Amino acid sequence: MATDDRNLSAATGWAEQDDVPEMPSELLEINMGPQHPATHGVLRLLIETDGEIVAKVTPHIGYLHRCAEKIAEGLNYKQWVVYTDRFDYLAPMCCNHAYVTAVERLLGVEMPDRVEYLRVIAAELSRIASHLIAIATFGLDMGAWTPLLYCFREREEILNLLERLSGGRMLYNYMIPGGVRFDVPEDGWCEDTRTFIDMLENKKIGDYNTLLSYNKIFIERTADIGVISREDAFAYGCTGPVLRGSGVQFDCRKDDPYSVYDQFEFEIPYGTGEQGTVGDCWDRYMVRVREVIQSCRIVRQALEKLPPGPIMSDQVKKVMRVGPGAAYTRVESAKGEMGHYLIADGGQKPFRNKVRSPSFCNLQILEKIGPGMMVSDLVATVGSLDIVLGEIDR
Amino acid sequence: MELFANLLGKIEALSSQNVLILSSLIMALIMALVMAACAIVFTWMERKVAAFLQSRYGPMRVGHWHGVAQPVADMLKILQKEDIIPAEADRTLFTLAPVVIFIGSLLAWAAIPFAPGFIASDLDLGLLYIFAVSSLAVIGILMAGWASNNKWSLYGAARGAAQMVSYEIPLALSTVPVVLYTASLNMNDIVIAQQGGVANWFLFRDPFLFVAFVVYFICSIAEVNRGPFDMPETESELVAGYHTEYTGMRWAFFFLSEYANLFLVSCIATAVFLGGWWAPIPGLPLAPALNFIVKSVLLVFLHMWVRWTLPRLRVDQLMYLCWKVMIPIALICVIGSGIWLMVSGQAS
Amino acid sequence: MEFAAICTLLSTKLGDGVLELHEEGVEPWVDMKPDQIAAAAHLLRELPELDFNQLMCLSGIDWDGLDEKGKGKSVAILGYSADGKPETSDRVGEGDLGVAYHLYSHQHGHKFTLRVRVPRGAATLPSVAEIWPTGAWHEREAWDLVGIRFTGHPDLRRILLDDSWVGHPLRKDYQMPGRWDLAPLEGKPYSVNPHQKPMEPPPAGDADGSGGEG
Amino acid sequence: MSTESTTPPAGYDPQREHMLDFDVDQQLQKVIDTEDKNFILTSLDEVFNWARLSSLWPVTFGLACCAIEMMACSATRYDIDRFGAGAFRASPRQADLMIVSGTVTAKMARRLKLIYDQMPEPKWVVAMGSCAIGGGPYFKYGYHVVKGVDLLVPVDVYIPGCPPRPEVLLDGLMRLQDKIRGRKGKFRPPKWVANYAKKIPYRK
Repeated sequence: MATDDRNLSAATGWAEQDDVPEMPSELLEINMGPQHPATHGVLRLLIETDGEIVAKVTPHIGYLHRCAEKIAEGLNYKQWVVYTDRFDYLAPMCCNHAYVTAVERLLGVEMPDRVEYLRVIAAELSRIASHLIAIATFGLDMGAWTPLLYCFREREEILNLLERLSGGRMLYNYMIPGGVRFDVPEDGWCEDTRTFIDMLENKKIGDYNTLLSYNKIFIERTADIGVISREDAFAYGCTGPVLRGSGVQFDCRKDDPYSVYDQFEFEIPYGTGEQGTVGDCWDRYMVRVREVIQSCRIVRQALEKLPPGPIMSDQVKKVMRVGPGAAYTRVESAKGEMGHYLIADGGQKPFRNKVRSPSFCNLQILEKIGPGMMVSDLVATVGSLDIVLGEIDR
Repeated sequence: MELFANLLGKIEALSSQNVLILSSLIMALIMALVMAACAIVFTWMERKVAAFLQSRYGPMRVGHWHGVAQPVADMLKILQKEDIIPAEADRTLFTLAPVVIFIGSLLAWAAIPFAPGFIASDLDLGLLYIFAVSSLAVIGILMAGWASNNKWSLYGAARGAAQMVSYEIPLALSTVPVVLYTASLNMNDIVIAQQGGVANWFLFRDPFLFVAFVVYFICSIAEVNRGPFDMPETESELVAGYHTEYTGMRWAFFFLSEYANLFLVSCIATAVFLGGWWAPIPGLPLAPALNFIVKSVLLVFLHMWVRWTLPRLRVDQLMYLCWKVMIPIALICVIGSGIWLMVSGQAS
Repeated sequence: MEFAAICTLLSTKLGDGVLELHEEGVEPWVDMKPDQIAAAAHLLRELPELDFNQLMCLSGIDWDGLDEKGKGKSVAILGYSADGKPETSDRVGEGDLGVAYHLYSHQHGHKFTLRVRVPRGAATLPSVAEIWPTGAWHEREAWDLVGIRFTGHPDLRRILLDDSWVGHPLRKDYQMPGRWDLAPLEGKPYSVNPHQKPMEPPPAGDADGSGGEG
Repeated sequence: MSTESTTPPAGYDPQREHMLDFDVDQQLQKVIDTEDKNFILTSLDEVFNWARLSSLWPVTFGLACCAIEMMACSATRYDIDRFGAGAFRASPRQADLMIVSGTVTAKMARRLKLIYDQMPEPKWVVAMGSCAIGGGPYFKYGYHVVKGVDLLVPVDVYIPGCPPRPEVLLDGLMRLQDKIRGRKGKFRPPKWVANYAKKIPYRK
């Protein structure tokens, strides 16, 4: 009995012939994860398959639920910065930026220019690091090992730079409400950053493109796969490279500017269906590669314009009392729109802090686009969504 | 085997039957050793090649110089790991599968001519025999995947069986042009026909043969299940494919036969296309066996280079490549080579 | 469209559904009646001059301990002190629960914030997952962590915690499992919490079972 | 009599022995003494221990932030493969070492124990990062966080840090190698491990 439209025997027309006996078949249920190489952490996908075709996919999350929102209610505003790092641990600076922007908006204070510039530089470097990992692990999902190692090599350089800036190697808690913790080190940090940015933009990106992006097999595997239409992307709340991959030119840095992003020149790369359909895996991947270049541009401009001044605002007191008030503040993190709905009750601790994490919404679309693709394509699609379980489960 | 038979034949105390048995035993021992050596040398080589392609070092500490003792340590460790048979597994098939795969790749070595006279069994149907015996691996993979009672293993087995059965065809077809030239399936004859330098290697005899070699190389990657055609394992999709549930020594058998097969297909390519034991320039004072092994190891290196560079194909693209690209090209090579043979007047 | 204009449009269409406008503070918002939220959501999504095609965020909130002016004492999280006694708090678990909807229109580039308050005993709201599919997981999270039921939700299960978890952790009167005497393995409870109150019975409005725990 | 095998492993502190419950009972001591006299078996043990410590294959098991550092450790700059521990196996059946890299939650605990059970003996566990050691920053108010992976599986080496730098992970690997090098006899877990294992509720 053909259980599904996508049943292969039905598709080939065998089922319609009278002399072929009806073959009993049922869908095979498989657990992908929580420990599986392709799920980027502890995601569990319950998939029902008909041979190689996926009939249904149900993501199960929560294996990394670290109770961050409850912990927020027990810590004061500065203490909680530490935990924002650990949401999207691939781009911690962007998460810091989202949180401090939310708090400062409720406080109603303006930061000195130097603070904002330093934050932008740090966040953009972090975004590059995150996108490098996205490129690397997507290549790994496709079975290409070597780009992974190359991307990690370049990421180490960024971690070095950020370590010199903030003292931490991977998780920094560099930005706090009211400023940043450290100024730029005076040992030629700016020059080193510029050198690295030039090297990345002029040489390394080209290497990745040769090795992976325009590889024939890679294109075969990713073009026309996992297509997310514009309407679906809006309806499922997709943001960031996933939304832009679907051909929507939307970026919080341009369309809802925060910090000092309105002072830089950069473009928003978006999917054009260069190798297949608009919104396929290749488009989402390529948006990330191109965003690395744009981030390089922003860092370069910010380094040029970096104004002198204090790195802490004098309007923010040491013991911070915020509110009362409530606001939803969003910034463009590496994975998409990261929002903090912060309810302050006038005390030292947040009353409620709901974190809208981009991966949480981006992953949801898998249920919609998953059915009908092959198991290998499912792996490709999960890879191209570039999820981080730390911010999905929080 | 002839070599040992001749040597042993000089001992007068042995009857001719004893000579046969003894020399067969010696040869079998050598082949088993070659297989073990394959696994040991090539695991080290694989890790080093991968490391250098990825701008790192690979094993460095174990055995002092560039981790030369690494594979020895790996093997010793695997030897004494706990042997687990899953409770729900089919015990008979589960234990039998690695042996079947191992025997399949061991048998095929019998017809590989390493040097003049150094061939375990000088079969008249040597080439055919090798292809026939090496397809035993498919049965082993199917057994392993089914017996493990693991869905990922089953996927790996189904994919692997489909892939290997399909790629046997272009693999065998791509050697047919060579058989047209030699009019023999005997491996010794094929090598002897290539005497006298690079120009006489079948690789460069005519353009169709060159294409046939490329087809052979691509199909051989698929035949030994290595990237970009590593469908039965596909680490990022199927965890570890058909051998997900295997531990310790049983798993080591898979491991062993994977590398033995890798060397086997390279040896066949060397014997059939690359002039076997003949030196590239006639008269070069190199031992024949050395020539043979150096050529094969270079091909193995090529396999590794491809594996660590390219992304993996999807399973349906893999089948497309086989049935709609490789088989037609191989067929064209057969016909083209035949015509070339007639036109150039080399037909015997 | 400006916030005030959207409000006017909504109140003309919905009548008394719009309870209160709050234009003070950083972010203006509108308080809605719980039973009108489905109609309001439809309007906001479908009116061409509004066209809110993205639900940015949906947050479940426990308003326990916050007074009318939005001031409150800092929250004491109910854990255990060093000697194993449960912490006490001034929270009595009487405040309302609530949901905040944050909307954005890619077409027009405007934002809107809706808030709903529901009594703690009967925390049930109509689901907006039909209108904005992204709401489905947000609503599951609100049910999981705050304990608000959504009627008409396609699949209202716990999302982050395990199905057998007891209690809703983001409620202010939730008592933490103090320490892990046993690891949560098969057959063992997930949270070892001797002071856990028994779970509240399902509210009367949920008799049809459409918003069950799953 | 080998001098190598009687030296305690690095990091062994006799002052702390009573805390670690490390004392070997009389019977076990007798067995070990007789084994020490057996030159061949002892040498064989040393060879096998050398093999085990030289080829510690970790299972691909990333939980949270620390997993990225674990990947960085296997990548170009740090290259854990130099010490023979670079062959990450996706299937726990073929691995020797579980690096618990990140926060263990209540929902994950059962799966983690299952993966540990699937690994063949001899096997080792490294608790990487403060979350795996004892809940880390999520200790207080972390209702869903297991306060230390040693509540679930016996841990051999603890690596502090949040997350630990790759250098520290490499150092932890070497401490584990020291530990394996100092082990004697056939595979027999130390008494404290056996006692510990009894206390852990086992899956039916």
